[in-house]
Amino acid sequence: MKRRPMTGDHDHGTLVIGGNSPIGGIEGKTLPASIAAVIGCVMVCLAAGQSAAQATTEAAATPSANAEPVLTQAFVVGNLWLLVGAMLVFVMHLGFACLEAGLTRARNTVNILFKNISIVAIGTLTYAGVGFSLMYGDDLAAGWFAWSGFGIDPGETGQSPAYNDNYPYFTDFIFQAMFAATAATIVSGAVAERIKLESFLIFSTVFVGLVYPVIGFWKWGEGWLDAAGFYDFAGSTLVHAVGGWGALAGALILGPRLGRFEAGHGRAYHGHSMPLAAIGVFLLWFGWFGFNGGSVLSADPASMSLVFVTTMLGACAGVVGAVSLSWFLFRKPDLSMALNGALAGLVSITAGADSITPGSSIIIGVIGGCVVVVGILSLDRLRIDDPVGAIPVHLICGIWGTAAVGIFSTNEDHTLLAQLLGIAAAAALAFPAALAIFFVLKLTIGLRVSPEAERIGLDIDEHGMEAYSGFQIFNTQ
Amino acid sequence: MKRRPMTGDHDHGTLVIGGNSPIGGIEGKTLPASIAAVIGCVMVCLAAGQSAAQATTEAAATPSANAEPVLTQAFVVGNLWLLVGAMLVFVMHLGFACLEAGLTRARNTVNILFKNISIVAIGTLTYAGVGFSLMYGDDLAAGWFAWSGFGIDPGETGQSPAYNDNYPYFTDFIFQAMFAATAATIVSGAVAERIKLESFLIFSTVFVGLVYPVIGFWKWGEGWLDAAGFYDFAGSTLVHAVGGWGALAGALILGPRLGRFEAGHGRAYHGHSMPLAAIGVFLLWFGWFGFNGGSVLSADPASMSLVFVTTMLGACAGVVGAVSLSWFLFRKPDLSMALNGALAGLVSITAGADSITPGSSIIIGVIGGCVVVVGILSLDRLRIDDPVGAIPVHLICGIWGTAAVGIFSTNEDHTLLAQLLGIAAAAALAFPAALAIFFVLKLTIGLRVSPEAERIGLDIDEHGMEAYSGFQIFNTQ
Amino acid sequence: MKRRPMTGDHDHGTLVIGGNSPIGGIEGKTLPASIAAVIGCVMVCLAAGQSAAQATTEAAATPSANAEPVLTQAFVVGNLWLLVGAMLVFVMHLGFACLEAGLTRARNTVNILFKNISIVAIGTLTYAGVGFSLMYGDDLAAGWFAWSGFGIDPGETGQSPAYNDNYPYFTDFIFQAMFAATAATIVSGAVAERIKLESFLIFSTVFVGLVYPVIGFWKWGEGWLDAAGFYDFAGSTLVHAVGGWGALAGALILGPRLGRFEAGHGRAYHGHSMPLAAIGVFLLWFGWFGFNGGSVLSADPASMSLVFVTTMLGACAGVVGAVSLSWFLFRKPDLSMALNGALAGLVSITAGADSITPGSSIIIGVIGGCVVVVGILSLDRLRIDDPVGAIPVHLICGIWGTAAVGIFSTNEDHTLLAQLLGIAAAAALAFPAALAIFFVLKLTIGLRVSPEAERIGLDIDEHGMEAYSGFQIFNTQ
Amino acid sequence: MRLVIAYIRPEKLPEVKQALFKRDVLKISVSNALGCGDEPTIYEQYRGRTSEVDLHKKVRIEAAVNESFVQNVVDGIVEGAQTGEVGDGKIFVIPLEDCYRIRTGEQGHDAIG
Amino acid sequence: MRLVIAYIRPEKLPEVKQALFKRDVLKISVSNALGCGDEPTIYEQYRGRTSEVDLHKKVRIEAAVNESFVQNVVDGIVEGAQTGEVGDGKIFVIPLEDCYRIRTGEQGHDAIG
Amino acid sequence: MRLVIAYIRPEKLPEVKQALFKRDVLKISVSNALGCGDEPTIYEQYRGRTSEVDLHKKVRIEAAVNESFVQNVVDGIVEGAQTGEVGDGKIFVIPLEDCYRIRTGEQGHDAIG
Ligand SMILES: Nc1ncnc2c1ncn2[C@@H]1O[C@H](COP(=O)(O)OP(=O)(O)O)[C@@H](O)[C@H]1O
Ligand SMILES: Nc1ncnc2c1ncn2[C@@H]1O[C@H](COP(=O)(O)OP(=O)(O)O)[C@@H](O)[C@H]1O
Ligand SMILES: Nc1ncnc2c1ncn2[C@@H]1O[C@H](COP(=O)(O)OP(=O)(O)O)[C@@H](O)[C@H]1O
Repeated sequence: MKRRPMTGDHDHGTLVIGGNSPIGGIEGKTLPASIAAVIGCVMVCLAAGQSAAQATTEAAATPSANAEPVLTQAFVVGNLWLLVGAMLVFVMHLGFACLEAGLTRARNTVNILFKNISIVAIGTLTYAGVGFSLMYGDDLAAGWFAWSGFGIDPGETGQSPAYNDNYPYFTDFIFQAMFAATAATIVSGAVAERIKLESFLIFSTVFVGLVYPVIGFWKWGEGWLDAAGFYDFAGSTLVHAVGGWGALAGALILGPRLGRFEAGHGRAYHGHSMPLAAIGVFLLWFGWFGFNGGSVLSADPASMSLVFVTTMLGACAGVVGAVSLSWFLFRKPDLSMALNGALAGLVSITAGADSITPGSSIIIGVIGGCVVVVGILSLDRLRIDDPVGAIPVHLICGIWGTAAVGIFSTNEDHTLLAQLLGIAAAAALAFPAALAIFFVLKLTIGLRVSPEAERIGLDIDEHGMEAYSGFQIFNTQ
Repeated sequence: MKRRPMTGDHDHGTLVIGGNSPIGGIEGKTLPASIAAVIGCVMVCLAAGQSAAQATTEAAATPSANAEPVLTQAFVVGNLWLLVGAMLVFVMHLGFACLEAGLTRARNTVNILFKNISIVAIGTLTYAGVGFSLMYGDDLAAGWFAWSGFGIDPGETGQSPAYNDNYPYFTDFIFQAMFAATAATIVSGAVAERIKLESFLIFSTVFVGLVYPVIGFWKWGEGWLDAAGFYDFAGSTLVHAVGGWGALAGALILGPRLGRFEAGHGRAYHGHSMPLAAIGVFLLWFGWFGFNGGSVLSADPASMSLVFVTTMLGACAGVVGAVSLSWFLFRKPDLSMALNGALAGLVSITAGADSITPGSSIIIGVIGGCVVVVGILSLDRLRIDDPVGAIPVHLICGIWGTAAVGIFSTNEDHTLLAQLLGIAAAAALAFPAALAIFFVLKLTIGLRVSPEAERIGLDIDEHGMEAYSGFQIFNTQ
Repeated sequence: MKRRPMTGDHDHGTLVIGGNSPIGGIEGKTLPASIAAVIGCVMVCLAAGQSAAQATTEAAATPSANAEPVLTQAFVVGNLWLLVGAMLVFVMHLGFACLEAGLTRARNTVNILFKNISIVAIGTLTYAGVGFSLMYGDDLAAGWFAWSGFGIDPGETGQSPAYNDNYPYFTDFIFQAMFAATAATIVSGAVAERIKLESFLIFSTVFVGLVYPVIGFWKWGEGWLDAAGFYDFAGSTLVHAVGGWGALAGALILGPRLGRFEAGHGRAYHGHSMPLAAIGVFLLWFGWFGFNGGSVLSADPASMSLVFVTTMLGACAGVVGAVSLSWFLFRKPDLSMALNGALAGLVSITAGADSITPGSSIIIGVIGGCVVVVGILSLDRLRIDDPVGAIPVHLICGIWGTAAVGIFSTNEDHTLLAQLLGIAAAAALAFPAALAIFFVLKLTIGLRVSPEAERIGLDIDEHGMEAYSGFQIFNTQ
Repeated sequence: MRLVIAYIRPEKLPEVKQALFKRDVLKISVSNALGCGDEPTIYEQYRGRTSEVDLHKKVRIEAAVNESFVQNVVDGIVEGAQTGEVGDGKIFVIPLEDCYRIRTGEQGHDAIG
Repeated sequence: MRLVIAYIRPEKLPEVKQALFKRDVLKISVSNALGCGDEPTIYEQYRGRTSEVDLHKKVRIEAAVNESFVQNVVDGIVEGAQTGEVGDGKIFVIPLEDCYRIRTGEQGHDAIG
Repeated sequence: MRLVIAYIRPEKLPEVKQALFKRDVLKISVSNALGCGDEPTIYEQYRGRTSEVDLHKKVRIEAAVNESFVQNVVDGIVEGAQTGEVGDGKIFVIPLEDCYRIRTGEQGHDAIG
């Protein structure tokens, strides 16, 4: 099953340059200019003014003018479901924000929230500017690299069933764009409480804009990995492991939070709000129905319903696995493990949600839940500091879930070998690339805040603001 | 109108045993084993390994292989709506978690969150293992008891319109499964701040796995209550009152929280976070559109839209009723009453949401809102301690809503007598069963935490964790 | 494109009076009576009892009896999408509640939550009672005023495609009703922390019941503004600016919070919970997909997908604009500005979401984001105290977004002149009307709480309840 | 005059207040504190790591009284706060040199009550 | 040396700080407290139950000063915190035997400022 | 007997506790405070407005000890809390007249430890 089966002979590249398409389109230069504006804080109005002129000149035809040859059921219902799915994936960003904030200390909460809302904004704009083109553009190098020009443009037929039987061009874009920002958000959790805000924003922009879409193209854009028989239904590898590699790179280069592994055996820094963390996990779980369910890329009842069942059972089994193992190991039922277990189950099930049986989904989830507990303990022992468990959840379970397709899939075309190839390929680009970006940032504008800032908290230091004004909070950890 | 009109001649029982169905299916022994693992903390890996072998051998055909004879509009759109509805019901679990946490004291918050996420996981798995079969299986005893073997299995035609005009088998299952866990969550609120975690988890498993589905079968599985003309559209009785009876049983056997009714007139234990409680109620309200709307079991525009209107008006009227009465009685506008009022309206409207007029829905809601205020006051007088008002909201309003169908329904087939019969039948099984389970637990592993644990809070005592690390909180209540 | 293209010749007015319609309907007198009950705390049971009798007598036919001539795809899928959209708009109320609570001080949180849940209830009931009739009733005065009797009534054909190709009557109502309460909620933020609860509730009732629907009728009810060529896709003016005018009127008449502009340059009163505020904004953003997407009023894939893209890009650009400008001006990345920026982008894009290119949506959003920062600073300088930024976000960006349609629309029928006319017309009714209502309230029951109440907080003073019981909170601001 | 400071178990505050009121000690100030004493260490769990918590939640009471009332205050606190278990807390008595009522500017013995 | 302890209304803290700064009292410590005095009881409502709350929110100020400054501190606090209504609070003056500055280890009068 | 009160940086609490335990000072009480001293003002930003925050987060420690232990306590706190930067805090020593152990009713020197 292809991620994005294009049925129309949509010529992506040329139209953007031409710019005379009926449905607007973003001019090549407009968007990156806007993004540069964010990062450098410059010239927003200038860029806006300039392209305002361009935009009005090309505003000739009504958007939905000739987009209705015949609206098949698949097209109308598929489109509805994918847009609902896109919204659900959007909610996951709130989930991430809550989870990360909840599992870190109160004095860094504003910083985390700021990072999360910024990532959504920057990630989406960057993806519109270059990512979508890199991921689903024209194959320029034998399945290794794609490009169709800057910006998004549906062309003549993009908004009709000629583009795809199940959804129009813009739906395709928005669904993919919601996914893209996720990869950067995953990194956010692992580097929390010590990374410089600017450095993180730049990292995210580059990671979402360049690294994520290139790897995505290899498989979902029908590149070489797809040809090699690799299967990743909704992104255990392409989204979660890629983000996880970024998280690992960040955690390694930054080093642990001040005092985390000092004084012999080190200290646990307790998250400041378990309700916030729980809200985050429930919302992520909720959004995951769109993440996985939407990845059916149509409203086919049989597939959709199977995906819902495997996703739900996987998550439940993840909770059971993580709770059982951690209760057994620590003699206490640890809420943070239950929460991570749910996510572990979800990440694990993501690669094969449409091609395994419900029974297998339970097994995959339970193992995922156990894996995450072991992962958290191991990272601790290795003195890699990951405040929210992003690496065990997204990287390790992402790998496990991808491999599990090779073991449990009911589709004979899926082989463990191809799965391992995909895992390795993603690792081979994502990890070094993330390391490289972080390293360049470290050498230039610096990656880590001062120890002083870490002590008083990034909220006061970077934002001059407290998350809970007036509340008496012990700042001793 | 039947809850689950099966149009195909789907032979549920035999296929599971055979296990050679094209769409996997969970082996009978796999699932209960996993659940046992949770409860006893044992042998997860063992069970997983064993059934992994089984699962792979039977992984022959692709899930969506022969599931597409012709996709009618009713099937595709109905399926989409039911799956969206299932997600919405899922969100209700977050709503419950927030509401319960918000209305109790800060030192028991981790415990409540842990219970809520565990219930979702255990409830769903249990329902997959035995509940669905008990509730919608083959009638074995003249409408009193059903069974179709362990696990879920769509069989040959389950994923096609041959199963049902409006949705496939897995959609049916997931929608019902989301409902099931709700019944246990209702109990959670009433027994909060003093029940032992293990005891509660075991209670939930048994209650969701055995009690709830058997009663559900009587009506929605087309058992004897259905034949007797009882009507319960989306579960005022089958879900809410059943959960409410469990809540009452729990509150009675456990007794009130330490000091709650001491010192003459007793004390109010204020909930620790009104924003959390409000988030909970809004999310429950939001999810209720899926709970009631999804119970149309198709995407029929006339029914769906009526249900949305009655649900919304009922909830609004519930707020108005509860606010008016409590403002009048206490001379102060009480937020916790407004919140409970919304839920009261929703529970009250649930039984007849599709068969009353919008005007009636307002009346039912207003009365529901008043009932809940009186209910809370009465329980207080009776010295039954229900921290979040689960009994007034779910039990009393559940009964009121069910009875209201007999009064306000526009369908002549609905009679007050049949409604009262249904109410009594549910009570006759749910209440004694819940009492029995709690009693056995009390005699064996114990039901209530030690007074010491109650004083320092279950979070520290049972989980060794604080919900709001670092925050200065007065622990004097 | 008309907001509510009625294809059936639905005779709204007469049926209500007749009251013998098959699908119940609310009797004229029932509903306002209920609402009066809220406000005056009287006679709830009386009203309920009386109309219960009426309702049962007319309960003859089943709701969905003859409502199924033939269910076209547009009708079934359109209905589904609009109902989902309605739910999403419902979630926005939770978003508003969280945002307002988060950006104000902890001692007024209960009050804010109470206002928000009450508004939803009262607003919806009022809209059912009179609003819908005023907004989409029969034109009685050349496009200036409409009326079709009290209550809602689908009539004979309202629930069939004869009413509208894309949705039945009740769907139409519920979608519109969810919008209506929004206008009052916007006011809530600007008058927070100092307005009397009763006064606010009365204001909201009148504003949602009378002012909002009359202005709405002018355009969406196909009144004179519609005829004049004014375009407002989803309500930058009709919802947001109207609410914003109410907010401005309230803020002006009430004056600033105690001490806000005293002592020379005044003080900032920090919001008490940034996580709550962030949750609010993310939920508003989420709900906005229903607000804008649902306003397509069908499930047309081309339109829907364009609206999703422009809405998302507009919001993202709003964040970028507000962050860039505020970072540049204040040298610190201000989270509250990022949050307001997202809303600014969303409000700005709302008027033209279906008729601009994605490129334009970015420009509109960036400018909206900058506008909101300048707006907040300007209000501060003018000593108008708006605790949550409701005026810059909803009024100023609402105006900007409406005007932007005249500049960027791809539809030649949209002219800047007509847009300005619409902006002025809405202002000309909404602002004086809001001023008048507030003024009458000030003269009668009083508008502002006592300074003492403001000091100890409305939670204790008006509700006798704390939002965070037990938490140690400095009350010095 | 004396300033009496006491650390008690949080849940005993209502009883202590009652016991003091019974003895006509009507004015006290209360704050939140953490205490480290002989009580057994609590072990907190977080993501697989155990932390030892030796700071227990306490409530701190301050009451300024005339000499003649000191015994009353001490008795009241002991009555209300005693459980007999380790961790009941301490009472400290400190000399108080002067006292002012902010509302009136009164000073000394008159201001204390 | 003396240790001056004062309980004031929370909302008066900014004024008190200003009044103290005007008098060259630049070093103070502040904490959150609840006070029980003559103020009218607040009635809290929760789910139909009324609770009497006699603990009012206060702010506690501590300032260590040399003898000669005591009057300054008292005057500053009274100026900043007085409203004339019941509940304005109290000031307590306690003998201070010794004082150390942690940063330098300085002791006595030099360490206090 | 003496009551030693100290204000320290919050993040130094673990070190101070350790330093005190080393010196056999096992019983202390801790609370949260804000301090105003010589530390540079923090500027907070909120919606375009800058506020000057001169109250810094501190932790307040109270330890009642016999005379012979005072130096121990002071040394321990200084050892644990000193960074050499402005804002390290102060230690105040106050005469303690009497002391009671609530659990047993013991009084005086015996009750203190
Ligand atoms: N010497 C002291 N200095 C300051 N606080 C003390 C002192 N001794 C006891 N406390 C306070 O009293 C609380 C109870 O003391 P603890 O020794 O545990 O109880 P008990 O007196 O019953 O043996 C401690 O947690 C601490 O807050
Ligand atoms: N004797 C006392 N001991 C401790 N705190 C006191 C004492 N008297 C007053 N207070 C504090 O001062 C606050 C105000 O006291 P109150 O008697 O209400 O005001 P007023 O002095 O204006 O009559 C109280 O809430 C309490 O915190
Ligand atoms: N005279 C005093 N009275 C009360 N508290 C004081 C006094 N002097 C210092 N403090 C407390 O000690 C903290 C540190 O004091 P500061 O003067 O900034 O440091 P340093 O002693 O290093 O110069 C202050 O924030 C305050 O809490």
